[in-house]
Amino acid sequence: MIEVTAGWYMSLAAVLFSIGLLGILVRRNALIMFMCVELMLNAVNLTFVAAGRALGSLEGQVSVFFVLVVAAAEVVVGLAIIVAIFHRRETASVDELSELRG
Amino acid sequence: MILAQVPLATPYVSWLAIAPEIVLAVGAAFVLLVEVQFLPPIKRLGGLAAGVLALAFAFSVWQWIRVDELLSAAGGPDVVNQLLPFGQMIVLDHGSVLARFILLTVAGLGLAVGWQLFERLGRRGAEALALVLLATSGFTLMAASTHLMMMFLGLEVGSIALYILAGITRDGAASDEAAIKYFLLGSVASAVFVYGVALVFAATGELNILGARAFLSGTVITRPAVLLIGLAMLVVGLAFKISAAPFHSWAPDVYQGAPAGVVGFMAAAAKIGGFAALIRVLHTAFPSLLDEWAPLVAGIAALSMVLGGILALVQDDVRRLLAYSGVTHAGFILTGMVVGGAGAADVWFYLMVYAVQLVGAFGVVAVVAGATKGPTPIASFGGLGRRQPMLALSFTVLLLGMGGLPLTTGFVAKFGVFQTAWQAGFEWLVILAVLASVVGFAFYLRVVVAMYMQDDDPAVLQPRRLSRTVIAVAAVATVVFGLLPAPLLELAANAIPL
Amino acid sequence: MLSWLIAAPAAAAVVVALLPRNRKELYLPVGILLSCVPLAIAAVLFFEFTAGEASFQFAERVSWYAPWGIEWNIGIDGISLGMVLLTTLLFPISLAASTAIDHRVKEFVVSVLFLEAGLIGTFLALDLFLFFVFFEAILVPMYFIIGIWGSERRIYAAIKFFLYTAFGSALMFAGIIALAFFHAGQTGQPSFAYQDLLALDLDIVDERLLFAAFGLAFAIKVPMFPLHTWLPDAHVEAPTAGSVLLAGVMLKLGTYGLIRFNLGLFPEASVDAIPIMATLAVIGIVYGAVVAIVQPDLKKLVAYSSVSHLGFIVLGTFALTSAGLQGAVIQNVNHGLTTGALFLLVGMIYERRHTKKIADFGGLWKVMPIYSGLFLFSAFASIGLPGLNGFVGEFLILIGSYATLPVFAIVAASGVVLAAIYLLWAYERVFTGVPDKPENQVLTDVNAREIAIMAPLVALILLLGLYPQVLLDKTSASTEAVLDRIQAVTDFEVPAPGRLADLYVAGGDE
Amino acid sequence: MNVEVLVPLVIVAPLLGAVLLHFLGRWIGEPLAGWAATAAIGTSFALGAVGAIDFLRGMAEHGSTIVLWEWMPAIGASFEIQWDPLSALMTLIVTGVGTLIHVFAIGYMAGDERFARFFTYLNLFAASMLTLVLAGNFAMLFLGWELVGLCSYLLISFWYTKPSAAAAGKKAFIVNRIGDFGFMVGLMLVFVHFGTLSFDGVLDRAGEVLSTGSATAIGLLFLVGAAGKSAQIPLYVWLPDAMEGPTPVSALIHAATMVTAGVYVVARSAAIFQEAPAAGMAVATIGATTALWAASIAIAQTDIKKVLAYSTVSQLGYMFLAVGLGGYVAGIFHLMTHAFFKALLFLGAGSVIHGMADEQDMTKMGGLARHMPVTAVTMGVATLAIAGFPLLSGFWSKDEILAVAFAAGGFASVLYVIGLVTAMLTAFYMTRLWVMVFGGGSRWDDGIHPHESPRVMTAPLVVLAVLSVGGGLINTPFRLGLEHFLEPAFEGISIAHPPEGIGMFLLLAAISVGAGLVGIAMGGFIYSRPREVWMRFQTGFGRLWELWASAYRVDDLYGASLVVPGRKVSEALAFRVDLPVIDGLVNGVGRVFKETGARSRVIQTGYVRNYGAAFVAGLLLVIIWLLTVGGA
Amino acid sequence: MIELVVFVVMGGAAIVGALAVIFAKNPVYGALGLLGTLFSLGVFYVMNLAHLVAAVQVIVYAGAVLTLFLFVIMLIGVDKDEDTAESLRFHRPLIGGLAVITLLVGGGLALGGRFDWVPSAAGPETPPNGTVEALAARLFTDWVLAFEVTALLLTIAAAGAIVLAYFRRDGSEPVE
Repeated sequence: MIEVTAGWYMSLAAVLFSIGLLGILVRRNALIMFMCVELMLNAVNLTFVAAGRALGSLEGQVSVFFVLVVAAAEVVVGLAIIVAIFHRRETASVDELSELRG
Repeated sequence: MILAQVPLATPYVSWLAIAPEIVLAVGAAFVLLVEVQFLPPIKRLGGLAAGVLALAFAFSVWQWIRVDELLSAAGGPDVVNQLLPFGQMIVLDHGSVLARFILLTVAGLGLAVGWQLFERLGRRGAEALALVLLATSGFTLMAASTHLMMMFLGLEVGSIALYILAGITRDGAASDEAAIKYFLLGSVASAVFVYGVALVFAATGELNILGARAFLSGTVITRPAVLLIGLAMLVVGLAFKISAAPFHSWAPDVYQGAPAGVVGFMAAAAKIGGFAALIRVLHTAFPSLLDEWAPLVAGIAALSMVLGGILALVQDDVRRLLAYSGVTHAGFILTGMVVGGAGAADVWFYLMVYAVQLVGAFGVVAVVAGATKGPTPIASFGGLGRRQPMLALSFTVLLLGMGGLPLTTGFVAKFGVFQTAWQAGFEWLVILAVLASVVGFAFYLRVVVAMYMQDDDPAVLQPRRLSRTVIAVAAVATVVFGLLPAPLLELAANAIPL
Repeated sequence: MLSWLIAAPAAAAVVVALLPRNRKELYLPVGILLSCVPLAIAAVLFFEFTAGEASFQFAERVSWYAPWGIEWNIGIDGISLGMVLLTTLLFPISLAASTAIDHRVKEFVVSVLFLEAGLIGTFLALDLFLFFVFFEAILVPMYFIIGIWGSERRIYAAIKFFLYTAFGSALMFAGIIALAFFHAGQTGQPSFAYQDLLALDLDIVDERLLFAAFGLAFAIKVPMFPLHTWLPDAHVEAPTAGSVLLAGVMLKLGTYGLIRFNLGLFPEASVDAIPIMATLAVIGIVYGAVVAIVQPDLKKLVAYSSVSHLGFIVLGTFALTSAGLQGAVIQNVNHGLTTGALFLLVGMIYERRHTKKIADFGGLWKVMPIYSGLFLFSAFASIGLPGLNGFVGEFLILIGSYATLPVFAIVAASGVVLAAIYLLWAYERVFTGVPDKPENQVLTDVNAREIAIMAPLVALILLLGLYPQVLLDKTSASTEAVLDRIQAVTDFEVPAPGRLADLYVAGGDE
Repeated sequence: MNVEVLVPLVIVAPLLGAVLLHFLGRWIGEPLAGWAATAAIGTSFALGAVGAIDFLRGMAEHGSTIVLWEWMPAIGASFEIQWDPLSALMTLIVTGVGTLIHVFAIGYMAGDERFARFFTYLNLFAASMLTLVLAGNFAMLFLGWELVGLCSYLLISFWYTKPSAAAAGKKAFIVNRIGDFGFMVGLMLVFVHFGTLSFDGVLDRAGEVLSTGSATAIGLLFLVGAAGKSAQIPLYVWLPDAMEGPTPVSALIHAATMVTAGVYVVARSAAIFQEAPAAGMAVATIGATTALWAASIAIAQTDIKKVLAYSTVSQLGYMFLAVGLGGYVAGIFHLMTHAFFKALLFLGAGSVIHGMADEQDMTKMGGLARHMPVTAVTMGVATLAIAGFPLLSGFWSKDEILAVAFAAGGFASVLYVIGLVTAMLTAFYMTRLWVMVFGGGSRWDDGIHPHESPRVMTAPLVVLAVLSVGGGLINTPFRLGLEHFLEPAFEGISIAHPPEGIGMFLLLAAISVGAGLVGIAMGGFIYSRPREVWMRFQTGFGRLWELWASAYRVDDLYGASLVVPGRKVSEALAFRVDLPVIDGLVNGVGRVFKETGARSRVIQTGYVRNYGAAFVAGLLLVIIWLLTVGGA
Repeated sequence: MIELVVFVVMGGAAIVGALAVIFAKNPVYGALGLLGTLFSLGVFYVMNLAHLVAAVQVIVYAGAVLTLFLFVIMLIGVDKDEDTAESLRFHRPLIGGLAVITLLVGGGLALGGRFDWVPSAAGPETPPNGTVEALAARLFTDWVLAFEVTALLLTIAAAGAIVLAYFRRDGSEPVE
């Protein structure tokens, strides 16, 4: 009988986090990059919940709430920025925003 | 029924401990509402914001006095509660109050030197003002927090406000680019930070910094991989905020693209918040792992000084130059952290000094940017010594201060962190750092050369008296406290974390 | 009193800065006048100074920031006395020689006066932290003096000057920090006070490293071969006052530092370093002179001659003999006077002809007899003609060095020959013959102001040449103290000056 | 008057004269400035004479040391004056001859626009030379030594608008400096052995302190210095060029006084040389070689002053020969008589040049005796004196030197023979000179009207002629006046003497007189004939004569072997090493930084995902560090 | 046993969804992939007794956030394939290398048994039940300050959205 311990969930979270991080590196659509950030935050949430269960602590679940709020706030601002940029340039590819460099 | 079953232990509420933040938040809301309701001229709102900052500062002074009282008191549970109110989420100690002093000062100076921008923003100026106030409150909370989630929230409050400020003018490609880059990379860094929080939580069962410290000092962790990865992520997330190499790549682009009027504030506030948090994380939570993280911090410091210095050498835009110089400064300040808690005083002094210089310097940049309609190549500072002698002199003092020339605060600050690091046995880092300071002179002098030794740029500058005065004050402070640093040093010496 | 000596020029700078914008004509005269105040203070100091006492006099010591152990710790002894006098003297002179500065006069005067405050501070500072503060701070005014009021390649020269010297001092800074912590390690209290650090007991490896750190800073400042290349650039581009102060005073920081700090604090390492330092010094002497011979530019020629002359000082310092060290100390002053005089003279002709190229001149003696005479006088002082000051220092150094560094002293003596070659050849090309270029025929001889500028230098060159005792009398106790310490701490034997010499000196006194 | 007040005034008088004339010369004007200068040095002579009376009386035998003030006590150097018979004698020669030359110069320099300045320099020279001879320690001696060099420089290039004069002055100083280099190193050795530079401290103890090796080293180094100042091989090349200066200068500095300083130094350092026979022999050898070498050059010169210049070099060689062999009295004796007749010769030459409107080429002279009788007669006397004509001053002094060499035996015998040959050559070229200038028919161009010089110039000639005739009588084998006079100065020194006995004296005298007479006869015989005859005589020597005439091309040799390569080295160092290599390295460091920066810029690509990659890379590094090196 | 099956199935779904996010050329597919992942995580929350969190996850994330995303995708019309040609020369190998290193580090640690996700000694064996009451009790006592701070966040977000994305209808900027 294999018990699914918190470690399993946290390993999964780690994988998801890594995928999200990798996504930032490979994509150039601002929206999708942003989704990757959401993916990473969700991985964090899973970690919190799983760890909280193993530790017998509610703090993990409480933390998830705040991460959620932060994610929501980020979404609002991030999408506003993307919309504002699209308003002027008709693109969501951040590759086209690479004037500043060096 | 349930309430009866679970007697709620009301946390200790200390209004004084969060009075500055309350003032800032209420003030911000007030600014927004007044703007909507009365459409006052932006100048009024600016006055209002200044008043808010002043009031918050006054509360901070009160806090400082109170902390002195509490620390000298006999002790007991009440004192602990007052020092660690709100379920020990935040702390009222010298470090946090000092951070408030600095952040509030920086915000005030930032508003003054960038005032032209707020006027230019028109109706949106109110939002910008509110955001500055809110960002300030976020970073002060971050500095005061003794709880990792609280720290994360403060970080986000501050950072998100800054993302918005970076894109607030909407007047061109550069601003857009700065905003989106700052936002995307900043979000990633935040996610990394909070993942670190989660991992530390998993490894220690504690979100509270003091709790984690207690746990770590009492427990031998046999397989600390999770803890170490968590620590790494915390450090990296904060290293991003303070723009230490190799997590600095956003800084030059954002500094260059964001509206000149707020860059000084942005840069300084993020650095102060980041370092305050770093002190809490490294010095308060993980002193037991000093041997592990000290070389790491030293390595980041070294890379920051070298890479920042070398890249700053070849910049043509003053804002990018200052951004890369900011990377080197992150390195210098980190140098002071390798010793552990005792180095905090030197770090605080450095932050104090550097923040004021940075804001003052960007004030000058803002003046020039106002005349050039945006870009600030070094050549646009040509002949500033003739065109605006006082401004140029102030800028020179500030730049040399950042370079760490003796007789300025910059030197005292550098000396402080260097001697600390030397004491900690990081001689190699100090030697690298002194050499990096010389490289620093090399790029700061390029601007000085332009101002005094090269042909005039044709643009006509119209610095406001306010910003001129504030910049001059920053320069004077740089010299005066460079000669008589004792008061500030003593102030900073209090700020060694609990 | 010493604090006032530092404060006076700084205050003067502030006063000049506050002069109204519409009274441009006042800047320079007021600056000159006010710069005489430190001179007066220094003069009083000189006469009040007790000869034969090795300790620091007029010392002041106030804590600056106690937790770090930094102090406002100043004092004067025989080694710094001459340098302070020279500094205060050269400043009014170089200001008076700056009438050709035609733009941003106020800034110029202010820079110069701040430079003076910094230089005096450097010579007086006994706290190493304070010393470093002054040592670095003076770079800025000098940087501006070269960079704003210099000639064509001024920016290049100014930046090179600043960075090169700042680079040198960077490691010294690390060394200073290290010293303070060695002190903390041994006594529990960090201290930067020279007096305290003398008592340190350093591990030989540490001591060598520290010697290297300090030595590099000073070697660049001196400048010693092969670290000298900033000097010709800086000199050539700097305005007259800049060159005078650079050569006259700033370079002396290097030699002064070597004596005060390297010999004083790291005696054992100093003894170990003798071969290296002496070799570089001697190479500098010969190399500087040889390179000077073919320089096409008068200022460059004088600049390379400085490399050569300062090599003598370093040689004398590391000979570790009574005569050598005395020679080094007094040669510090002498070189300031003679090279200062030469730069002033080059400046005068540059103001008239707007060229410093030797090839552009010829036959000036005919049209400018007094000027030519002054130049010849200064040149011979530089060549080391006995009876003039340059001889006293070099002769003491050479004679003194032979006891411990015979081969080096012999090679160094050839520098004396080379000095005659480059200066007299230049003199021949510039002054003798018939003035065949029309621009040279209409040159006017020196005016009263210029004579007044040169007069004190000429007088001192003669005085120190004929009666150096006026200074040596007050310096010898301090130099002896340095040697005594080295003798006490290391197994180096400072050669006795000879019993007979003592006898005869004593006899001479009666 | 007290000696301690009197003697310092000997120096002060001309010094005051120089200072006075420097500032007021123009105002005083001509010829008063000249007379003032003459008065100054005349006073000096008088004071010196008064001060020397004690020595003549045989009182105050040991002399006295007068300390004026301290100079460099660390090396035992004060301003102190040594007043003993040797310095007294030198003082009298310098001031005596000097006074005469001053007088002469008043006439010679008449009309020069820098008349007063000339006398300033002359007075300054006198003061310097007196400092040299009166110095009480080596440092002060070196002071005078260098100051006379300075004056020499100033006076040679007195007519500085003439490039050759300026170059000659420079050359003189630099060549002298090369000698000084040796002298200075010698002084270093002295100091390191004695701990002082004072004569008292050094010379009294030379015997006990110095080993033979050290003494030899010091002696040889002093020889280098002396060879520079006294124009000996290989450093004599400056002296012929120095003739660019006004003729009174040549007479005073480059014949009578300054160039003898080397001889004086060797004599003064007798105590050291006594410990180092090898060094003494080196001095003698150099002297004898120089004597012959210079004489051979002199015979082929046509410039009247060049002949005299090489003659001076040659005669100085004699003095070196003497002092090198320990014949200090002989050397000093010859120094004195040489001062008389060589000053006379130069002044006479000056008179001729003056009368010939600045013509110096002897081939364009001839038959001047008619026009310039006083000059002709006085120069004739001097010529006979230098040729060693019996009973004239040169006869006594030169014979004594040759006799000393003969008596020394061994290798010195070779030197004796060389001296003898030189004596013959001397007689030959001097006669040649006199005959070419004053004898035969005139060869000068039309438009030149030779005339006798004014009284002010001829009077010194007459006085010197008298001295040249009678000056030798103070030290004859029959009455060793000078030797007795000088003895106190050479206490403890064994002075070399001629062989004892009147017979020996007569024999040696006969030999040398014979040599002289042969020379005189040859010179007179050949050069009184028409020009073609002596031209044929000269061409008979072929290339050799050309070699002599070109002074063995030593200047060219030095130029090609030292000056040109030296300059090449200097240029190479300055433009190929200093700028590109050393400075290039410095700038290279800066460039490396900038270059690195410029290349590093590409990592800041401007692409967010790229920045993200850097971030992740950093994160991984941090993690790996903590997991491996730093932590678990 | 059931937990294992659920873990494997939903875990697989979560990973597939995540991969869809980063590899789907069309943003809409990406958003749907994210939806899948979020939903899977909701299931895990339930299994970990985080009931309230699971509910919020579905309501807030899947309901609000993702809808907003899709809305913006549609609004700005980027619902088309992205150009995937790489313009940076060294970028692909770089991220490839980073991915490999990440795998190596993670795999190495896992195989080496060096992961100890939570200290085994810590915590009671009774997992906390994330009911509304339990969470509320925490939120409004010790966490109350944090809770209040979220107000700041939301204020900022609101103000930011207005400032950044509000454009006058006539297209003219209020300032410039």
